[in-house]
Amino acid sequence: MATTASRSGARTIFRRPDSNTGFWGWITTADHKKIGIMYGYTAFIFFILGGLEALLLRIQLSQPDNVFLSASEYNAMFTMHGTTMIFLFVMPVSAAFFNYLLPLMIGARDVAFPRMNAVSYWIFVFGGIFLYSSFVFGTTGPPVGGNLAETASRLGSGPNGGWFGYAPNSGLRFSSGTVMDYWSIGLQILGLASLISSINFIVTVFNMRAKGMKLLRMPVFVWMTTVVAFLLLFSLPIIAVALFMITFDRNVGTLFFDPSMGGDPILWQHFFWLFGHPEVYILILPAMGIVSEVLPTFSRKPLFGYPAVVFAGAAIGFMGFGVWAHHMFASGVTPITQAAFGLSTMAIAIPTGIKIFNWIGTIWGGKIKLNTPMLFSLGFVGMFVIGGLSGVTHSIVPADWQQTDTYYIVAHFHYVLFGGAIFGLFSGLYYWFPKLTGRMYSEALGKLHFWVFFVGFNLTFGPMHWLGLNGMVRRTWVYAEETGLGPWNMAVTVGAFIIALGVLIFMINWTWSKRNGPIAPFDPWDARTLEWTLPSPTPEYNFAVNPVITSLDDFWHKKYSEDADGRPVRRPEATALLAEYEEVGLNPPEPIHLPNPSYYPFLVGAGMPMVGYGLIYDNTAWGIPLLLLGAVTIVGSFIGWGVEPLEEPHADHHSDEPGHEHPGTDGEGS
Amino acid sequence: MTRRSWIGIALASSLFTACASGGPMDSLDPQGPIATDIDGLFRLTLNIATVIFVLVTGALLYATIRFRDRGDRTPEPKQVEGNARFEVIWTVIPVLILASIAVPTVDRIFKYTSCADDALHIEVTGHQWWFEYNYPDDGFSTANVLVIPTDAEICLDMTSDDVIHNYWVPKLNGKRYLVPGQATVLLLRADEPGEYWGQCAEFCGLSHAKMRARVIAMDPDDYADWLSSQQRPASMPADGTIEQEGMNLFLGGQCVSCHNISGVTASNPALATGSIYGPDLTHFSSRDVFAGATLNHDDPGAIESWIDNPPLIKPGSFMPNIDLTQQEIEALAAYLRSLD
Amino acid sequence: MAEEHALAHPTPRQYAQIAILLAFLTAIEVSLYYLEQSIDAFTTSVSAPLLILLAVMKFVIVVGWFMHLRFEKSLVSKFFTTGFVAAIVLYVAVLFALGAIVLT
Amino acid sequence: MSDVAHADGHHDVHEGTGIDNRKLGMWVFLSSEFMFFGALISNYMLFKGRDYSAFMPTGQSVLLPRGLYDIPFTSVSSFVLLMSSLTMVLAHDALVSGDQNRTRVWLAATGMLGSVFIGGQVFEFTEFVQQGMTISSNPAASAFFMLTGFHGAHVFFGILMLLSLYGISKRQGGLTEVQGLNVELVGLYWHFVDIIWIVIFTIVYLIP
Ligand code: HEA
Ligand code: HEA
Ligand code: HEC
Ligand code: CUA
Ligand SMILES: [Cu+2]
Repeated sequence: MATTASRSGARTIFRRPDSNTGFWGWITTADHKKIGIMYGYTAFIFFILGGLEALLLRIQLSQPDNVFLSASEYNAMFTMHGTTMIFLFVMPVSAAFFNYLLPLMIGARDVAFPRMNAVSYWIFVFGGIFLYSSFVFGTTGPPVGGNLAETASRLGSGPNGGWFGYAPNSGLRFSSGTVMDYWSIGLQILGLASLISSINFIVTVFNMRAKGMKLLRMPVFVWMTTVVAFLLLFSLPIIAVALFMITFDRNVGTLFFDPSMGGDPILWQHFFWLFGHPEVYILILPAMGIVSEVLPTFSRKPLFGYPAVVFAGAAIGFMGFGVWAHHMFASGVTPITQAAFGLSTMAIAIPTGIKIFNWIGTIWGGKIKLNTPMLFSLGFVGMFVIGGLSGVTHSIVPADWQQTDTYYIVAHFHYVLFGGAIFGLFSGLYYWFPKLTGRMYSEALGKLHFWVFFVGFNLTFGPMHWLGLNGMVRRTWVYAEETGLGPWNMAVTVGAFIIALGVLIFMINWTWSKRNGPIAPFDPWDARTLEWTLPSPTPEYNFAVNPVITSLDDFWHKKYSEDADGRPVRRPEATALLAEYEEVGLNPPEPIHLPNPSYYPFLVGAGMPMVGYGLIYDNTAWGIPLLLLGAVTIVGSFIGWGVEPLEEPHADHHSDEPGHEHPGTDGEGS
Repeated sequence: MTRRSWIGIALASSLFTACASGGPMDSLDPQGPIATDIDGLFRLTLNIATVIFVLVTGALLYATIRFRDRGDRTPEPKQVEGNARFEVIWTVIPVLILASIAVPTVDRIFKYTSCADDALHIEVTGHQWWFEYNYPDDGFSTANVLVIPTDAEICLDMTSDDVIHNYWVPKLNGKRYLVPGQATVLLLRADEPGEYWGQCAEFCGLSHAKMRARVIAMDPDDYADWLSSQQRPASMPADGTIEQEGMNLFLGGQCVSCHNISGVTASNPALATGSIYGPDLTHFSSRDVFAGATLNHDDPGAIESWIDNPPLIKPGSFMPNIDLTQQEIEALAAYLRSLD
Repeated sequence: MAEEHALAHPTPRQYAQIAILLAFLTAIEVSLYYLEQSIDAFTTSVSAPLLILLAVMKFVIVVGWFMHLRFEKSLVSKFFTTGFVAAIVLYVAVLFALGAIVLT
Repeated sequence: MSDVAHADGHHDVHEGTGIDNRKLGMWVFLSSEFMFFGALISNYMLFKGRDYSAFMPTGQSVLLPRGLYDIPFTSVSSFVLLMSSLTMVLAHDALVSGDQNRTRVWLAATGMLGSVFIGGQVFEFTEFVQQGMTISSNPAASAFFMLTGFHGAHVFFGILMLLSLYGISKRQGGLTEVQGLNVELVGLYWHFVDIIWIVIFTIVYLIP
């Protein structure tokens, strides 16, 4: 169906790929939905990897003085577990949601820069592969002057400095192999991908909204996307500089973090956390956006206090830049700094509380359907509160002197990251599954998944509070039997395997339902936002006719009016309206021009690892040539792309006609 | 809320604090005034947090159950879009709660980040992966086991020789980094004589897990005895004993390039140049644990297996495997045991 | 393009005048530097604020006229100033926390 | 820029800002560049004030960037960069008034001035290295080279973009309207790099 409507452009001398067919179709696509789906699957693969790493960690810790993993293996596992979960799972899976949903929710046919979007994705993929290739090519060793009893196995040859890579431990003297180069350059590449998409999303939100969609009529998910994009925009440059500094320290001979030459290792911590704390809100806000969509839908009520929720989200983002030093309370920063950051950290509880209370206000008095997405969203609220409150206990600075670097912290951030972000994201995966696949998932398996997750999650991370307060220190591959921590650690390990079972249930549900689930109607949840006016799965052109919006939750108000009591009454014309949406949605009245596929984004991404390897191996014969090859690939692709029009020629001539064109996308340049 | 439910909440929060495990690293079982004070602050916060948690999840569960969709029996809900009064209430109440815990927090920060004038100063240097202690007033150096008098404020002047470490003795105080090239301080104070466990808490490379510590608090009298015992030079083995053989091996081999034994080794060259060096062994066997407080002196064969292959016990260790013969190991171990 | 904004863009001649002004400001900056170097009474604490003031003036002129920010929609200047102000505030805070800036 | 034409637009399909996507994107990007250069500048600010004599091998003195500056030289190259902003804005102005030839001339002039600036920087760097201050001398030197180096890299990319615009214009005999926007975008970028230098020149060079 998409072909008839979208591919009307004439061929040019360039033989351009056609995104509708097979393998190359995926490689070359510039369709935000396909890119979103690829983001999702890629991120999920990394989730499995990060999860397997976690399981190895847990097996090692299941009893005191265990010998399942060696020290180097354990260090690589927790570093890559944290790095993977954050940079290769939660961020990209959030990007998957942004990509797929943002244009649909604001009534656009694509993002502002469709090919830039593909570039982001391919840079991310190649960045991830590059990072993981450390397990194949990377080398580790003892610190200079130290000794190993045996050389590290392949499993132990991943980056091993912790996800925050504290200097000077991550410097050349104390991490003499190449693995920390893989880490710093890999993260640099991944950051570039996120920076590009953040610009893309900001411009999309500001320029591509459907007629009538004023800023305060945007769905909360879109708002949270916007806040996240700004957080990325302002925090990524900081980590970029910090990573450059560590890379140069390691490879060029700068001295920023080398205390033996007057460098300052605490500077790294400031720069890292100046990025790292906004980063944790980058991880949670998308999930908060999802929850803000799911709760109203399944309560059949509008979001309570929409402006307050939006404002609180923005406030969280804003304040998130002012609390970074709470990760450094034990570092010996001055008491004034400690007090200031303790107070600012506490203050973040206020806007977060506003969100929590408004969510409860939303379900209060509703008509609550406990479908799988709703269960996950409710689980989110409950579990996030636990994690948030333990966060507040960290902000009590003297108490944090006891807590920091223990499993009490590990408990905190898994409650907010797993109980928060992951529960929210799974809620979204179930919620939009019908829109994505055109079929319904199995509700029974979905609920089973939730309960297995819920039990496993609390068994895994609940006891960690206790372990931490009892003296279990983070990032230790063994602990002494006398500490008496063995039994609880065993419980945690069992919990982790229960979580794994939950993940398996999810995978079964997903793959089975995608093929065999009942066909989904296009508005299965009687939902409120624009994407549900589209056929399932969404056609390539999204909107057959550009929508016009007149209110917040426009779709809902088209279906329902209110009686004198303020209770919704289905409009008599609603059924006909839905039928019309379906009819029009599948048969666009006029041809629609869409961005054409292109090889160049893929090539840009492919050039990145070449540059990375070139930098790491610049002392070998092939290092510099490879680096140059990579640079030429990237620059060449951009030039090729600059010459290749976004859409087939003549497309821009339609731009004056109503219902056709994205202003500004027509000539997307370099 | 009734009085009884308040008690219930207090009990619930105590569930995980009150029944302290009694483990040696239990931060919920403070043994000194500083740790106790911090613990009180933590428990206060925890109780408040528990109340908030019970209220919030209570409301969540109540709403979920009460307003469940029961088919046609449940009417369509009123479309409430918000309520300004509620917004104000649930903004202001958290502000007040937070303000009330902010005050003691700030107070304690300033109280515990600088040392009193009359504090006893001990220098701590972090090494991958052991702690070195210097008693500047008494002119000796020891490792792994920190000995302090009870009822006195101890001021640890800390720095690191290589990467960032983090000194933590949960029962006496929270943590503080040891930063290369910078100075930090940590206060310790113990009420009762006893042995307290510690551990380096910041990831510091391969053997971070095996960078542990002990603090032994002594009555002031015992402490004075201990001080004078540490100031003597090392005991000399009698002629012809296996200990003397060990001493000769020590002096003739590589050991002496990294370790100091006062009265036996000449001044340690490595110490002067600041290159890698190991713990001072003058009174080695007066310390019940060694090798980053991971090995116990009393365990048979512990010393032997350490000098046989240190990197096997502590991956990455700066003390190499010197390929000693069994005989040499035994002689060295015997000598080390005699260093009381 | 011209209908984007009410204010008219400068003419090439005016651009040249702006550039001369910028060059002039730079000349003052450099002379301030030499004054500071050669006259004892003229300390850093006197010259530094002046130099910063001059830099801000040049900055504003280039952004406002050469980058046409004056003529742009206010949203753009909001983005741009946010970035600028955020950078200054945050990095001053970092320097403060690192002890490189001391309040006296 | 059809979207702009319908700014009053009852039949415009978007609730946008009325600013072209690419232009908005460039502004957004530039606002994030402040964070990038801010980090580099504060890095230099941190390290320039410290004393490194304790870390020097005995007998050697510390070579700091501020001890080696050649202020007249740097003033001239700052002036050159400042004037390149003028030529850049003239290029854009020429394009708006439809004079393709003059556009090319000014584009080329801008690129040339930029190259002179970079040449000056290369000269300055080699001079410093010859006097003994390398990137590994002390953290202040590292920070100096990193800051000015990244600024130089930005100028370099700007020159690349100017050159490709020049090349396209030369080949086609002029720039189309869509490509014309690119002149404006490169201009924004170029001026931005210039204002960053204004800050660097003052904070790094002139204030001791
Ligand atoms: C999704 C990610 C996420 C989120 C949302 C948060 C949210 C918060 N975090 Fe967390 N944090 C992490 C991820 C996250 N964190 C990670 C990954 C680390 C470890 C990094 C590492 O070292 O590896 C960390 C570490 C960390 C530390 C450092 C600990 C240490 O290492 O010593 C601190 C210290 O203050 C902290 C505090 C907080 C606070 C106060 C919040 C607040 O935003 C929470 C606010 C929420 C609530 C408070 C609950 C709801 C509110 C109410 C019901 C209102 C009423 C409440 C009150 C009046 C209190 N976090
Ligand atoms: C979003 C982030 C996220 C998520 C989801 C998780 C998930 C998990 N984490 Fe997390 N963790 C971090 C972020 C996260 N973590 C971070 C940032 C750190 C700090 C790192 C550092 O210190 O540097 C950390 C550290 C950390 C530690 C501390 C390590 C240490 O300090 O020594 C531990 C220990 O138990 C742990 C455990 C777990 C477990 C058991 C899970 C589980 O929930 C995982 C569940 C998933 C699975 C089990 C995968 C399912 C797999 C299958 C079903 C297999 C099937 C396969 C096929 C069919 C092919 N994590
Ligand atoms: C290259 C330096 C080096 C050499 C040579 C060396 N050591 Fe060590 N030694 C160390 C270091 C470093 C440690 C601390 C290791 C740790 O705890 O992680 C140490 C620790 C020890 C300890 C434990 C001390 C304590 O209190 O924890 C003993 C005992 C010891 N060494 C004995 C020896 C003997 C005997 C020899 C010679 C056969 C020797 N060392 C050779 C560097 C060295
Ligand atoms: Cu030292 Cu961990
Ligand atoms: Cu944080």
